[in-house]
Formats: sequence, structure tokens, C-alpha cells
Amino acid sequence: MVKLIEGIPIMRPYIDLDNQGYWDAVKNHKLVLQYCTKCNRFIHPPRPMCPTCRSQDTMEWKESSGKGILYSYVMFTSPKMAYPAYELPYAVVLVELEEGVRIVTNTHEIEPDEVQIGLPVEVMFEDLPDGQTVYRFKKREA
Amino acid sequence: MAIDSIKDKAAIVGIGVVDFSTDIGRTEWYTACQAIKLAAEEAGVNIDDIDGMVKSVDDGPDPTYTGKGLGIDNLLYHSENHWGTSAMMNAVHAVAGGLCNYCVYYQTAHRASGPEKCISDFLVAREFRDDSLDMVRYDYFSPFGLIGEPGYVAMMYRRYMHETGIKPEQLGWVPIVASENAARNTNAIFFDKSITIDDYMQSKLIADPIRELDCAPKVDGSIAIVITTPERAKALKQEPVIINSVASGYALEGQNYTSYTRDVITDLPEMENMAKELYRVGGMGPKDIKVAMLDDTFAPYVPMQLEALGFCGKGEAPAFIEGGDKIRVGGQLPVNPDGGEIGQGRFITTRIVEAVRQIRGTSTNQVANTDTVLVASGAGGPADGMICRKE
Amino acid sequence: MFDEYLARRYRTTTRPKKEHYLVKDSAAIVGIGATEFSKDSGRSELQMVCEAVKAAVDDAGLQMEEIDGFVRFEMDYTDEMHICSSLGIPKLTYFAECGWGGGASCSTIVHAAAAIAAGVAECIVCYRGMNEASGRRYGRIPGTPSIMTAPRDHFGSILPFGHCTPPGWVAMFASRYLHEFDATAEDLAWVSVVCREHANRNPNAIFYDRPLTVQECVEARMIIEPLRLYDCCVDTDGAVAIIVASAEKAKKLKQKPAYIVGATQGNATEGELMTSYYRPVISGLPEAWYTGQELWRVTGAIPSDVNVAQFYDAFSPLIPMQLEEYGFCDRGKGMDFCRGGDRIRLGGELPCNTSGSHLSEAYLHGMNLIAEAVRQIRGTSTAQVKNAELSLVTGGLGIPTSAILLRN
Amino acid sequence: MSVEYNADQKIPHPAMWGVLYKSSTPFWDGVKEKRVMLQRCKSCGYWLNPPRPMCPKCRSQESEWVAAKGTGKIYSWVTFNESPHSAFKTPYEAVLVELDEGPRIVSNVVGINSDELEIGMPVEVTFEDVAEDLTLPKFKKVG
Repeated sequence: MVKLIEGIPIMRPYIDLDNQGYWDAVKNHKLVLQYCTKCNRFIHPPRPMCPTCRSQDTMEWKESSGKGILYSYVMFTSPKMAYPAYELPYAVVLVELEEGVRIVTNTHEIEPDEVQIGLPVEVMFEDLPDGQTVYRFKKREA
Repeated sequence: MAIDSIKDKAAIVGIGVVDFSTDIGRTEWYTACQAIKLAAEEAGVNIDDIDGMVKSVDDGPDPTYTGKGLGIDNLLYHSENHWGTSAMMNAVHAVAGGLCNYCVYYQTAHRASGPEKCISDFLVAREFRDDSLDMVRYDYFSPFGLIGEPGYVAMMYRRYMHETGIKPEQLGWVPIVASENAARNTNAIFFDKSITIDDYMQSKLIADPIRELDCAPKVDGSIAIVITTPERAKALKQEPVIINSVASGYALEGQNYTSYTRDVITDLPEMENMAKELYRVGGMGPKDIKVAMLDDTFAPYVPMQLEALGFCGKGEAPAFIEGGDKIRVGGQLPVNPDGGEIGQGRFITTRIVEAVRQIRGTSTNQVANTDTVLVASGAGGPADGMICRKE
Repeated sequence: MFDEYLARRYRTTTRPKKEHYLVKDSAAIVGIGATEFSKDSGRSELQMVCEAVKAAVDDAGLQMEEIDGFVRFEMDYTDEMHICSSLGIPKLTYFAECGWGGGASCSTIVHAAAAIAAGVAECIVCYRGMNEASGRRYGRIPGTPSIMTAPRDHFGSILPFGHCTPPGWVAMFASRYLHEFDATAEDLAWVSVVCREHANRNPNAIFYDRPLTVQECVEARMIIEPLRLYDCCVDTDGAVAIIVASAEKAKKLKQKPAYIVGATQGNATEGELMTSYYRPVISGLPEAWYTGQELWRVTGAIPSDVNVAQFYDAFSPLIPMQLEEYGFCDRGKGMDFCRGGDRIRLGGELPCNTSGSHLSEAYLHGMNLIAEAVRQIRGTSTAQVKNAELSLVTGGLGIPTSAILLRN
Repeated sequence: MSVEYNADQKIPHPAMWGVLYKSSTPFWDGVKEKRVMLQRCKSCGYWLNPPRPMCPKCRSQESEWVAAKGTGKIYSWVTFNESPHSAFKTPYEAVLVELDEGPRIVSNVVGINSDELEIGMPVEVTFEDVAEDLTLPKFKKVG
């Protein structure tokens, strides 16, 4: 459902050593999550220390199933508060993944009135003309 | 109900230092978490019990993000201060005032490899500043090429040379003694041996009269300091270092490094005001101080601080530093036995760490029987400082 | 997951002892000053701050030379050094700054009160000045003149999805709140309507002469679902200054002191700048809960002791959420508390936001709320609560927050 | 010596973000008309330098802008041997001039060798168009 307006770049993620693995995977059309092998726990957003066991060397990137449910959403309808690169309206959604963490993302081929809390969704990737890859979520069978 | 004074109401119980480097290869977020973990372990404080965090605005991720890495919930006190090590003052108020139990003061800065080490070309506009004099001032300086701190300091130092007659052969002893001290300190990566006065005189005049060796080099590092009350300190692992007094100072017409509109631009009135308060609160005087940790981000500030803090009379500082004997370990007033910022790189909290080590007796360049250390920061701008002592 | 949220780790046993809390009653707010509130001030933020400080000093009956400390918002573009150069304040012994936008409002008082309790200063100015309506909205996005100044890690992971403004960030958890507790737009409208009723009594309020009905609220333009026009605060140009002095000094000054019984900050794990979406439950404000728990603990007061409250209301859903988090009602009952408006308007069980607050008076990052709380203690509010003994103010939400409790 | 610029680099402009700050606009407007304008308190005559919205002496907010004579003395200077900005060719000097009226301003010198420069040297203002949209007040030897 997100349509880009030509000529306006969309903002790029800020990538540093703490989250590089995450965005590198996105480039390869994979959704990975930070995982602490000591606590057997997924962590998101990526960070330099496991907040539970406080080790800095037990974390690895583990691929996510990419499946989740829509936990909350924001519908951008007014140009005053929206980013100009997207055609209005567009939805920003918070997806709760099966792994138990949530991520902020956009929707793909979901009509505005279908965007509802509880909707089952799964990840898809899109390569944009400017060379970056973004992940979005589309409907799936529950 | 208020307390009359913060004298002896707080103590430093742990320090965590991530090894300095010119390219640390980690994010600031990473090393901030690392330093706090080290400090908590050294102190014997459970990370879950940390309930206060303070830092300088410019250095490192803020408490919420750092706490997110550390998994610290329920932080009862957090504060970000702008100038020097003035965040220390808030930490002391917070533990002395019963706002929190264990406050961490952390500084994380990767100035050598660049704090903005962003791998992607993240699109970001520059922050828009409103009409503050701070910016107006740069409007007045930048078109003329007066850009950067060495230049700002050089303008003042030229005048200082003119008014006091200090010669490069005298000021040179500040970096010389710093290099001697740094050569003994394994965490000071910039000198493995002492320089000579000839080396100094040949050092490049980057903003004449400021030489390259007058400036603290950029460095990557991360330091955390745990502060609590002296009572709580008793149950912990380390011998506590009591904060006898802490103060900050400001004076009229102040601008960071560029207070050119004052009648006299060659003294440090902020530092003088701070020192008065520091000695008043602590009930001490310059004579009680065994080691001085002075702000040597730029060398000319060292003689100026010696005068402002009362370690020598007005106009006596050039002679005081000449030859270095009085400011070396074993001298009348050892200054920055760890090599200071000139020796270790630009990192303000190193002064607090060395103060703690001197009092514990664990410095790489230990001054015998150190029981009181003065720490000063913010030379050339709003100043702050503390006196710490042995229990 | 819900249980984990309710079992938050607030543990009174590991906090400093109550009697060690030295801020209690050791400082008071003695002066308040403000510029006019407008949509276009026509002057710089620095100038407005100077005017507000001067007004506050006059209000307190102080001399400018007696000011010896400053606490600023980290987000404020004017710094204390330059304010002093303009006002001719010769010497400061204390300066500090507080982060997190509106979350800093009561934090400034926390810092000032702690410094005064510690004896390092006697008269401290806390201030905020912003040309938010005419100038640089910090909510604007890159490409336009200004950007949101957010920590970059968090910034970088949500902006690529066009999620770029505070109303949007708040809408994400607000819609979850409304969803979980079946609240309607009409329910929410009562919050805005009551604030407007109070603003209609306050000549300094931007919406002084503009009444508002529930009908208008629910029919208003949608800004970002579920937030409509009147659910959002009013962009304002202006400045407010608050002077905190030691209790001893306060007795000798012109105004009736508003004693600071308690001033606390709170910060919960997994926090971000209004996008703390990764917690088990996002339909609450754990920072506010922590702040409240600590406030009640150190002051010994309980919510029902409070006579009047100024809740930070950048967006209307934040008021019912805070009523829950600060313990004025049970979880999920905040909307019931507001419905119909009777319990929160003047004369009700807990009169809230009696100046019209951010939704209808002016949006000065919480500092105008502190001024109103002080007026309630002095007895000079335009919507005065009779015999107001205890007056509560809270700081910005969705971020590390703060709160103060003032007494007569 | 005079400052030499690298032609392909943009000299820092006082309107750093595209607009001048309100408090310094009269100064830069004056420079365009080849005058050095200074802000003075209307009620007590105190120089407000750098410009500010209130007089620190009497706290009046009424101020006026007056043209300086343009003469003064070198108060201090810096020689940059390492350029902090790509527009400036090294070496060059930045000077702090104490105007005869009292206020000090940062500037550059024109036609004065660095070995001639000394504290107390009398100088007078001269205006240099350094870019299409930028004129700067600089100082040369008197006479």
C-alpha cells in the first residue's frame, strides 16, 4: 500500500556496528533478530549488550519466521504530519513477531480499512530504485 | 530539613575504564555499557541496584539508551550536563539528597575514530538553532577564519604572553611533564617516552602561538564512575574515596573559550569563583591539596589554573612551571600524574579516575601519602571541580 | 505478558530511606514569569527567556543579582551563559540541564530543589523558551528546515517507514490504549472539552475566547488516527521562567511560597523517545508509574490527598493514561474518569489542567503547567480550586518523565 | 598579510543556516553599507557586545545601533598555520581589535605582515567584498 513519490528520497536506516547484521540481512531479503545464546532470548531493537545477562559476546543473528500479527498502527492521512516521500494515506504498523518481539514497518497490499489490530501478517521485501531494500508486511492466512 | 553542606556526603566507590585507543572498533553505545559494567563489578554493586545516571551532554548515548543495553529498569535520577565534569555535582546532590542510591557518572567519546561512525548514508539535516548568542558569536568569528578551539585559545594566549611575559620555553614544561607522566601510564597511548624542550620548540605552531603539543589529542574511550553515600560505601568492595566538596562556577560575560569582551581576558574568573566555593564547602585551602588534577585540554590553561585555584600568586605561574620540578611527582604540587589529557587524550573524566587511584594508592605514578586531590574542569568556560580525600 | 507488566520491578526496599529524602520541604517556588503566548512572537527565544526571567524575578521580589543557579532544558536553544550576559547576573554556583523534551519540565525542579537542599545555591531559575509555532518546530522532518533531534539509533530504525513525527509516535500507543479499553472518540473528546472550559476562564490562554464542544471535537480534522485536531496541543511561541528558592529565603519574599514536598524522576527500561513499542504492554506509561510511586513514597501523600493536578497533555489520551499511572484510578478506568468531564473539571473530584494546559492554553513544554500549579497554591488561578493544599504537576510522557507535588 | 581564499571553497557565512540571527542582523546590514554598527543600551549607554536582547547593567530592553568610528588597536591575534577551514589559505591571521569606543571584535588584517603585528598597533577599518553575497569589515594600518 505504500506508494513512493518520485524524486523524494526516503530516509535510510542509521547503520552502525551494533545493528549492521540486521540491515545486512535485510539487503539479502532476510529478517534476522538479535538472539542471546545464553538466555535463549530474542532482543529487539539490536543493542550492544544483552539486557538480561549483561554479556557482550553471547549474541548472534537468528533468522525470524517473518510471521506475526499487527499489534498497533498509525494511519498517516494529513500531509502536515507525514513524510513527503509517501503517497497518502499510508500506514505505519507495529508487528508482533512469533519470536515475541515487535518491529516498526509498513504494510504491503493491505487496504486502509483492512489495517486492524490482530491482523495476521508476514514479511516481504522490496528493492527500491535508489538501491536500498526495505521490509514491509503483507496479509497471511492465520 | 535541608542539609547545610554537601561536605563528605558522597563517595566514589568504583571506576570502570575501557582501554583508550585511536580506533576502538566499537560503537559508543557498546563501550558505554562496557564501562558501566566494569565500574559496577569493581565497586561490588549489582547493576540492578544502579538507580541514577548522569553524563555530559555531548559524550555518549543518553541514560535511557545506555540503560536499555544494561537492562536497568526504574532509574530514579538522570541528568545530562553541558559543561566539563559538572555532571558530577548532580550525582553528588542526588545521592546526598536521597534521590537515588547508586549513581553512575559515565563518559563515552570516540573522538579519534569519529563518533558519527555511521556506515550508511543516513539522510539527516543539520539541527536548526534559534537565536542564541552562542551561535551569533560564531557568526562573528567564522567569516574571519577564527574557527576551532586551538584558535580561540590562541587569541587569549597571545594576550596572556603579552601581559605576563610567559615564554614558550616556560609553557613547554606543561607538555614535557605530561609526557613524562604519560610514559609511566600504560593507558596513556600518546607517549612512550618523555619529550624534551627542543621537541616542544619544534612542535608545529598550528594556531600560532598554540603548538600541536599544547593540545590534547583526540582519543576513543569510555569511563564510568560509581557514586554513593559513605555509609553505603562501607559494605562495598573498594576503599571509598570521599568527595569532600564539589562546586561549579560562572562569571559575567562568559563564553566558552572566547570571553573576549571582558575587561581582562587572561584570567579564569569562573575558576576563581568555583575555587572559593570549593574551599568554603570543604573547609580546605590550596595548601591542603596533595595532588592537582587540572584541565590541560590546552596547555596555557595549566598556569592560569595554578593561579586561579590559589596554588601560586598572580603572575607567579610561569616561574612555577618552569623546569617542571614543582609540578612533577615528588614536587611541591604534582599536577596530573597520569599524564593528563595531553598525555592520554581529550577525556575529562580521566582526571576523576586518577584522583581515585591516587587516593587508593594504585596509580601508575603514585604520589606518596596522597590524602587529598583537587580536580578542576572547564577552564575557559563555566568551571567545575571537586576535592576528594581519603576516608 | 500482561502480568509481567503489572509486576514491574519497583522495589521500595532498595530505595534510599524516606527520611534521607532531603528535598522535602527544603525549597519552594517563589516566582513565576512568562511572556504572552502567541502564534508568532516576532522575537528571538533568547529575548523571550530574558523577559520571562525578569518577570519572574519581579514577581518574587528578588534582585537579579540574587540569582545563583540555572536549570535549562537540553532541548532549549538558549543557554544560561548568554542569558546571564544579557540579564547581568554576575555569578552562578549551579547550572544543570535536563533531557527528553517535555519530560524535563519537572526534572528542572528536581535538579533545582536538590541543589538547594544540598546548599550549593539559593535562588535557581528554571526556564523554557520556544518559537514553536512560528519558528522551528522540532517535530518537522528532514528536508524541511528542522528535524526532530532524536538519538540516532532509534531514529534510524523507524524513520525509513515514514514514522517521523511525535503525533504519529504517540498515536501508535494511544490507539493500542483505546483498543484495549474500548474507548471511543466521544470519550476522549471530554478531555479536550474540559481543558477548553478552563482555558475559557484564562485570558492568557491562546483559546481564551473559543469554546469547544464534544461534537466539534469528534468532527474535527483527523491529524493522525486516532488523534484529531483538538486532541493535539496548541503550537506556541513564548517563554516561562520559574524561580526555586530555599524554604528559608522563600519566607522573606513577596509571594506566598509554593513549597516543594516532593520532586521525582522516573525512567523505565526499554524506553525510547515516544516509541517504546518493544515492552510487553505499550498501552501504559511505566515511567509515569515509577515517578508516581516514588513521589507518593517520599512525600507520604496518597493520590486522594491531591486537590488539583496539572497533567502533561501534549495529546489528550495522555490524561486518562496518567490518571491510571499516578494512581487516581484503576488501570483501564482512566477513560471512565474523564467521561462527561464532571470529575476532572473545576468543582470535580480532581480538577485537572485548570489553566487550559497544553491543549488550550499554550504548549511550553510543561513549564506553563508548573506556573499554574503555583497559582493554585497562591490562590490566584483563574479557575481557582478552593483551599488547594496539594498541587500536582507531571512532566512529558512516552519518555523519561518527572513530577512535583507542591503544598501550601 | 591579508587573508587569501581558495576560490572554489565557500567562505563561512554569518547566516549559517540561511538566515541571519535577529540580534546580529543590524551588524551585518551595516557592513553592507560599509559601517561598523554597535549595539548600545538606550537608557544607560552600556555597549552590548556581542549583541543581546537586554542590557546586563540596567536591564533595559531598549537599545540602539550606532556606527563606530572604525578605528582601534590590535588587542590580540592568532596566526593559523594549519587551516581549520578549507576556504582559508594558510598562513593567515585572525585579530581581536579593540575599537576606540571600547568593544572588541574579531576580524582580519589587510596588508600587515605577521612580523609587523603587535599588540597595541593602531588600525582602521576597511571593507572587503570576499564573495558575491559577503562583505567583511577588516583592518589596515592607520594612515
